[in-house]
Amino acid sequence: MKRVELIDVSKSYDKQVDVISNINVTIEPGEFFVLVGPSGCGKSTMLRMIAGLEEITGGTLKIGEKVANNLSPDKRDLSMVFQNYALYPHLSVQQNITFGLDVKRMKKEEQRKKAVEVAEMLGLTEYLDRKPRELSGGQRQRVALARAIVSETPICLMDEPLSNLDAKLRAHMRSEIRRIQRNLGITMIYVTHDQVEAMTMGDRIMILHEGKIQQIGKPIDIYNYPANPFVATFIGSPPMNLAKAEFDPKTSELVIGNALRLSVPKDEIGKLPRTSMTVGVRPENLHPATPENQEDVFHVEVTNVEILGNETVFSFKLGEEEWMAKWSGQWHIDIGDRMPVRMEFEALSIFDEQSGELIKKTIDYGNYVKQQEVSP
Amino acid sequence: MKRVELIDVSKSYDKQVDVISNINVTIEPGEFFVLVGPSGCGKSTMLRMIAGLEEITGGTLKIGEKVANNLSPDKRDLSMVFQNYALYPHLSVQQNITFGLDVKRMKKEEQRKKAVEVAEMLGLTEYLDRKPRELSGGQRQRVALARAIVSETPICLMDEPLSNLDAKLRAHMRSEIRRIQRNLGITMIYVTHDQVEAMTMGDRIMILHEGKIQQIGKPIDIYNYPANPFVATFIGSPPMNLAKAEFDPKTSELVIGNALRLSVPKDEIGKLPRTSMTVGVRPENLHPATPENQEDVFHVEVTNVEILGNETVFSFKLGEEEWMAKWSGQWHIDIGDRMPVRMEFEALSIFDEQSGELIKKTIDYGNYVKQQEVSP
Amino acid sequence: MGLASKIWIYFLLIVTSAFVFFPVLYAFMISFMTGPEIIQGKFFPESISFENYTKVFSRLPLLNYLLNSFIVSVSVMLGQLVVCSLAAYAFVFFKFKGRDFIFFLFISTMMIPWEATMIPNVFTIRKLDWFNTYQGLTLPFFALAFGTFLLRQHFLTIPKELHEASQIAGLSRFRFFWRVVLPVSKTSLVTLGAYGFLTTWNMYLWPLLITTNKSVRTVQIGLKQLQSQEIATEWGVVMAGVIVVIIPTLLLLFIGQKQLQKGLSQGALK
Amino acid sequence: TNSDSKETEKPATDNTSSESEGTKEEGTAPGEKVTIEFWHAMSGTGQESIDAIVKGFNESQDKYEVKAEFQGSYEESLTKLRGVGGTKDAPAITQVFEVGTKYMIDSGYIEPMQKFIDEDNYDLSQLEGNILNYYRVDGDLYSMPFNSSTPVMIYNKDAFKAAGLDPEKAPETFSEVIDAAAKLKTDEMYGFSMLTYGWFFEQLVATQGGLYVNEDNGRSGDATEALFNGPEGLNVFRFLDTMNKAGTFGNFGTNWDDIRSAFATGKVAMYMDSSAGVAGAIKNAPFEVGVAYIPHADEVQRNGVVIGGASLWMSKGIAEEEQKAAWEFMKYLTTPEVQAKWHLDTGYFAINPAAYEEQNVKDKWAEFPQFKVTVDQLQDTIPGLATQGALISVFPESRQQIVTALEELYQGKDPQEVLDKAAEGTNRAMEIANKTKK
Amino acid sequence: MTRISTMWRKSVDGRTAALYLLPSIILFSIFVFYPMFRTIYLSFFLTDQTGNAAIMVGIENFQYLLGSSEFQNSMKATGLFVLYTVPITIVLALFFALLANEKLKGIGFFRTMYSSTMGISVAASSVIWLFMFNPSIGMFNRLLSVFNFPQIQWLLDPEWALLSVSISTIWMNIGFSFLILLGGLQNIDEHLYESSRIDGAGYFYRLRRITLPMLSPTLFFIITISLINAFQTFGQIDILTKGGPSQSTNLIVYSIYREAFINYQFGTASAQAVILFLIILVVTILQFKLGERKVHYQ
Ligand SMILES: Nc1ncnc2c1ncn2[C@@H]1O[C@H](COP(=O)(O)OP(=O)(O)OP(=O)(O)O)[C@@H](O)[C@H]1O
Ligand SMILES: Nc1ncnc2c1ncn2[C@@H]1O[C@H](COP(=O)(O)OP(=O)(O)OP(=O)(O)O)[C@@H](O)[C@H]1O
Ligand SMILES: [Mg+2]
Ligand SMILES: [Mg+2]
Repeated sequence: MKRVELIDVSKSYDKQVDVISNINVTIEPGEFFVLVGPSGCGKSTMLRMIAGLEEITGGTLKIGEKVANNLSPDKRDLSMVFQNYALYPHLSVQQNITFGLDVKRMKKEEQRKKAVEVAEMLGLTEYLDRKPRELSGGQRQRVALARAIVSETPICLMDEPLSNLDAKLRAHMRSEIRRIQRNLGITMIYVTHDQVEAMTMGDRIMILHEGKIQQIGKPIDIYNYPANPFVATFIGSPPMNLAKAEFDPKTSELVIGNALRLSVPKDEIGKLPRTSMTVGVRPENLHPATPENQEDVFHVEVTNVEILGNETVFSFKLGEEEWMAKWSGQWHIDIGDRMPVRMEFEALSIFDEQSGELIKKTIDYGNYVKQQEVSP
Repeated sequence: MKRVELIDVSKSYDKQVDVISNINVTIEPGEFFVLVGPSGCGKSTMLRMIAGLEEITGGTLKIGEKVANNLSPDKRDLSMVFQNYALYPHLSVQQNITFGLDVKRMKKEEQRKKAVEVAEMLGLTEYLDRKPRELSGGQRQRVALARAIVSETPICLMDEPLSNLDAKLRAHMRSEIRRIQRNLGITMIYVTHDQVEAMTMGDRIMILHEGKIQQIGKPIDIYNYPANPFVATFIGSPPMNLAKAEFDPKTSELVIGNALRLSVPKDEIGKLPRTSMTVGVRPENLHPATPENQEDVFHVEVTNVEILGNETVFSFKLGEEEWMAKWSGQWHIDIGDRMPVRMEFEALSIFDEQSGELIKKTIDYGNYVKQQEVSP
Repeated sequence: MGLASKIWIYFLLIVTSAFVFFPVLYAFMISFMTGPEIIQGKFFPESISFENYTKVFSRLPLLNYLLNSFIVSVSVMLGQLVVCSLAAYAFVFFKFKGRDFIFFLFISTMMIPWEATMIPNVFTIRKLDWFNTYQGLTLPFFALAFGTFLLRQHFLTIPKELHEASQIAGLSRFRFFWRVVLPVSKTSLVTLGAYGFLTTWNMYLWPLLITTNKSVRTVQIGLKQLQSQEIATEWGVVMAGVIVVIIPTLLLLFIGQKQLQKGLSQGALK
Repeated sequence: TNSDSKETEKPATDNTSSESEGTKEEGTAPGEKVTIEFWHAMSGTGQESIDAIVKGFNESQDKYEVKAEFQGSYEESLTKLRGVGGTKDAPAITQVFEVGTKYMIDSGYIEPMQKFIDEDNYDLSQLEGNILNYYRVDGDLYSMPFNSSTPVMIYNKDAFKAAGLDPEKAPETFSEVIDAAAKLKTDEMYGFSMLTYGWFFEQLVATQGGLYVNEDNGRSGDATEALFNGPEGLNVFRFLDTMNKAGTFGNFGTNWDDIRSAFATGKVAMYMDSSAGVAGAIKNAPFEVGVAYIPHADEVQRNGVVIGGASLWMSKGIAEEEQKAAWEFMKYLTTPEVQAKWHLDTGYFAINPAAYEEQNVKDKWAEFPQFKVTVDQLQDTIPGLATQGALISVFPESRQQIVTALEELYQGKDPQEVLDKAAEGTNRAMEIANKTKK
Repeated sequence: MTRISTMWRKSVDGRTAALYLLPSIILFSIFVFYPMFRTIYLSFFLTDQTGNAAIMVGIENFQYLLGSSEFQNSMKATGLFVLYTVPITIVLALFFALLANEKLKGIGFFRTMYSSTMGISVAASSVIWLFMFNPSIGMFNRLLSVFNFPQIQWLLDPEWALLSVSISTIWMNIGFSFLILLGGLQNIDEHLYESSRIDGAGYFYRLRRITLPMLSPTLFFIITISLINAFQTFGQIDILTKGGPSQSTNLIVYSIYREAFINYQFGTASAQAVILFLIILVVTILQFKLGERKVHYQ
């Protein structure tokens, strides 16, 4: 259990542009901290700086209470799952797993026990004697994961550790990693591209974009109240639909993408900016219109449909934007169909057009089983 | 556009147990064929056999109409995205991308044009002059992808080509790949662990387990009518809930996991086996009970909750099994809460306990916009 | 690979390797010939006579020489492996001021003709009172720029991820060297080992200059003892000597080859 | 080991101390054997013979033990001697080739042989005078001759017959050789050949009475100028040049074995070889072999040959007892029996002519009368400055110059020109040597 | 104070590295650098017969050498020798290594054959070649006579001697170069070949675009080493030609040997050694400057 603190940290390769700039964040002891961001935004670089593999160009890194900028990696007492595994080609799976333990001079017998245990957990039991090159991609990744897990260091860094695993195994691993992290009180910094991992595993998420922090917060808060359009479209899949909008004071309506008019409740009018703004709505908040509820319904022409099994996503044009709606269940929709879609003003997120700042949050969409009627 | 046909193909490394056995499948010209299966089941091996990189231990491989077992890879006229990228470390990104074109003696100018084009599409434009080791994981993967895309061969093999990309980019790439594949009529064999990719991209999916074919079919059919419990739990996330069940002829009820009783409609009784069976129900078919609809409702104690943003998944114990339910929207549920859950007999899939064969399909859950009322 | 290209490759392999190996075969044949047969320039001996071999063994304490050669060669081999790998490791995995300069200094030692340094070295050895000792025969060769260079080139190809992973695992510098760098560089170590062994085995002038009696003499001196200057050389005996001297090294190469093969199939990085 | 220097300065009479320190390992307690080292450069059959002789000496008495150790070629063993010369590590006896004589005398590593001869009243006259002459400087014998040889001309009697020449009468003068060579020349066979080696040139000059360098061939002072490019030397080069231009001369390079195999395979009919090579030539040739005196220029009297080979040197700075042992061993070496064995084994001369009276030698001579020719040639030699041989310290280098000159001659260059160039090189070498001499 | 301590901390790498380099440095100092400095020192002197500096002559030795046609000839011969041997050895060795890199049955046998020459000492192989070059009984001339070609004086004709020595040298060096190159080839990641084969690259294209670039560190190494070794060739000259005929094979090292061991001219020998050292130094620096730029490290 150790705190990791980054103060004004930045990094550039070869003195060129910063790939990471002015990162300020404190990761609390025992926290599960998830790092997400588009490919190439600097996630791995940040992990590698924390691990001491990459020099820190500017700023201060503290591990525990100590400044660690110049501490060598082996003194930092952490473990890491590398994005490209970094397995030792000359060692068997078991030796790869126990490599770190051996370094710590743990007894051979105990090493073996631990290796067998973690291999069991990761479904590697039958591969313990193989060399890495005789393994499938996913198996290799699991070996890398096993190596980090057995080491039981107070800090653990994982760089997309589950990317090559199938959904089932991944679900299993998610809960296992979370369990171990909780039980041992490990401070975990976890990079992922998987929305489910990001939403379910982390105590907090940090969203990075071009080396800059976009937002840090609880997963659900980020989902509900994204700080800016970037976060809004990055978290959630399919992403939040965005469009330019203007308030028409004459009709008290919001004109979205020059195509859609939505009446604004009286008490909200004051909060809207007079100039144009960016509005966003999550695909799942574009509901199918029911015969009972014909308010705020508009019809759209479907341009693409994807049935994911338990839900259906279809796209349509709104002004110049391509929007998507996600309905649960399997809907037999064809391209070209005109669909009635209902959207509520409450579900909108509104961002300042210039700064991108969130002006209006969606209302809390939580379904409280106890407090209110159960309803979809 | 070429047909790929595997007849009774099997493969073993070092004469040991088969990692692939008796594969019979024909991939039609221009088809988008998705290969899924748990980690280590032999997907990469199969691709590598088709590519000619791995010897075929038994059976016949036909490409086009020709037997290709002993054809060297360069004669097969296909392209491949490797699971571990296999980029040339000594070549720049651009050179990596145009390597295949150069082989075919395409004009330098044209090569450059193509490279720039595809780099644009994959967001690699600014990295064209870098060496692979100066790229992030996702960028490397995109280079590997670009290499396959520019080559425009009639057959293309992709081994988890998007695993290291973020959701947004991945969504973009999904549609781009699909578009290119359609436009050029490429026969695509695509390995993925991503449920969304599997469900949305493929014309057909093949599910592999321990080297054996489990099911081949349209994505939606596989989702709705899994051939056996393995497929049922493998496709769909969270997986289908399974439990042992017995028919109680006295009450005409199905006893599920010794815990739950569900009355069976009259006309279905005849179809049920007298002995015990495995029943399955998808998490999204465990609906929240509404006050109006109190039939087939039972109460469960929540053991775990995950809020994914637009949906909530919670687990509970049913007999010895851990079941999950998925409700759309964010539900504020706490561990220990007792939730009313509604399950319909129609939504059940029933499998033979011994053979695992599907005995009873779920009824078609499609929501037809035109034919029926729009309803959740 | 198609059958045609396989046959073509085998053809090339057989023809070229026959060419390469021919001189050895030739020497082998001659070693069984009698004087007149040799003078007549035959290729196959009329009858296999071991006379030349018995002469070689009776003339020289050849077994003793072979044993000395073996001890000296193995010591130099081991010494070189240790000293060179340590140095190469420092050149690749440490960053320090003047690294390139020191490396070049090392390389420059290869450019100094050995013949130019030999005489002062003989004096040094005498001052150390190392005449007729194993250390005199071996120690000067432990540091080898060539070996350092060879290993450095190989160490440079070790993926840096392995170094990183080891650092994370808390491996000290030395243990990384011992546990990772050396095992994955097996091929180069075997190559260098073979090189060190063979060159030492084949050394002539140095062992001659710093030994004055048979006690630690090596086999190449024996080979020289078989040739005479003013009196007619018995070619058959000389060739028999050549064969006796090269058989252990060829054997070693053969075994080394096997080792190398094994190392290679396991070692391939990434 | 830091007592080395002291040790060498100490008078060797200080018996006890030099004994205990002087002979390291085998410390000579009274009654124990004195062990000495004998460094030689004999390989092949020569070494075999030496080992046998040393064994014979060790068994013949119980006071001394000689250890014969091969030290590489003459050059190599001399290099090594430089490392230990004048110290207690030096071997008691070293074998040094004839051209190293001057070097050894100047080096200060050695004790002249004359000292022991005088002390022991050893009768030198029993040894072959023409051999001793070479190693005698200012009347003192510096080293004990050991393996001595002279050049001879060897020829193919069968070829002589085939060419219509008298196989029993070899050509004697340059022009006779030139004529014979022309007759002997066939498509397969050259008429005459000579190893490209300075020694043979020296011999051909000496037999005409020509001197190699000034200062009486270097024997009355340090030589400063080469004389071999005078008329005698030119005669030799013209002789070779004539045949070479006529195509009757075969060039078989610098390697003894090459020219010998050329002879044995009938590629050349006459060639110059060392007397030590006669036995091998006879053994390997599938035809009859004749041996003759080396040719001389037509206009001069034959003077004879200069001795070649090597002699044994006694080290200075070692214990007196060891020197004594060495002397005893050398005396043993000169006995007729040992010399007879040596002569038969190797083909080198016996330095003690009494050896030729031994029965086994007589038997051998009866079988191979050719051997006798070599001895006759030596004994027929007229003693004089020319046949005593030159004494210069840079001999090896000078020989190299001659080799180059010969090679260039064979490439068609002018004889005088190449000779002058060689002389010039020799002069420079002598100049430096004289300048740097302490 | 803190600055000193950070500097101390930052230099920790250097200090540890020194530890690893120590054995090499000590041995080099004693057995290479010290004698080298002695050599340089001696090169400014005329020496007496025992090899001690006697008369200081400054750069006269160098002047003499550079003016002497013999030495110029030596340099020329050395240059030619390097030119004949290095490229051919490497090309042949590479060719063999490529052949032997194929995964075929019994390939181990061929690899041993190819590398066999490495196991044979220069002395032993020179003896064998000496025999083969023998004008009367050697293999080559007998072959020529079988086919009725004119006989060649391999080692005796100044036109041929250097070539003959080069041929035997190529043979002697090929085993070692082969082994090194084979090792380099086998270290290339298999995936790269797989990928390129899928792209349809033919054998030679792969060779040019992948094999050679990926092999470049090894090639660089072997070229450097071969160059240095070629400049220092000695053993085969000593046995095969002794520098002749007409000085045509009198390579610099042999000339040094002769000056020092036969003529006892340590001054000029040292001067030659210094010049040789400088030549190799320049060549190696050029090689590093030009070569290492083209080398692709991982
Ligand atoms: N060279 C090899 N030698 C022995 N076994 C191997 C070798 N390569 C792969 N295997 C084994 O074959 C099986 C199939 O491997 P494959 O790479 O095809 O799996 P995969 O389906 O691609 O898995 P993943 O999704 O993890 O990449 C695995 O169990 C693996 O361990
Ligand atoms: N050695 C390097 N030299 C120069 N630039 C580099 C180097 N390594 C990485 N970069 C650049 O730095 C940026 C951040 O890289 P990083 O690996 O941290 O990305 P990432 O967030 O991990 O991306 P991904 O999700 O694709 O793995 C990228 O744009 C990359 O191109
Ligand atoms: Mg990354
Ligand atoms: Mg795979």
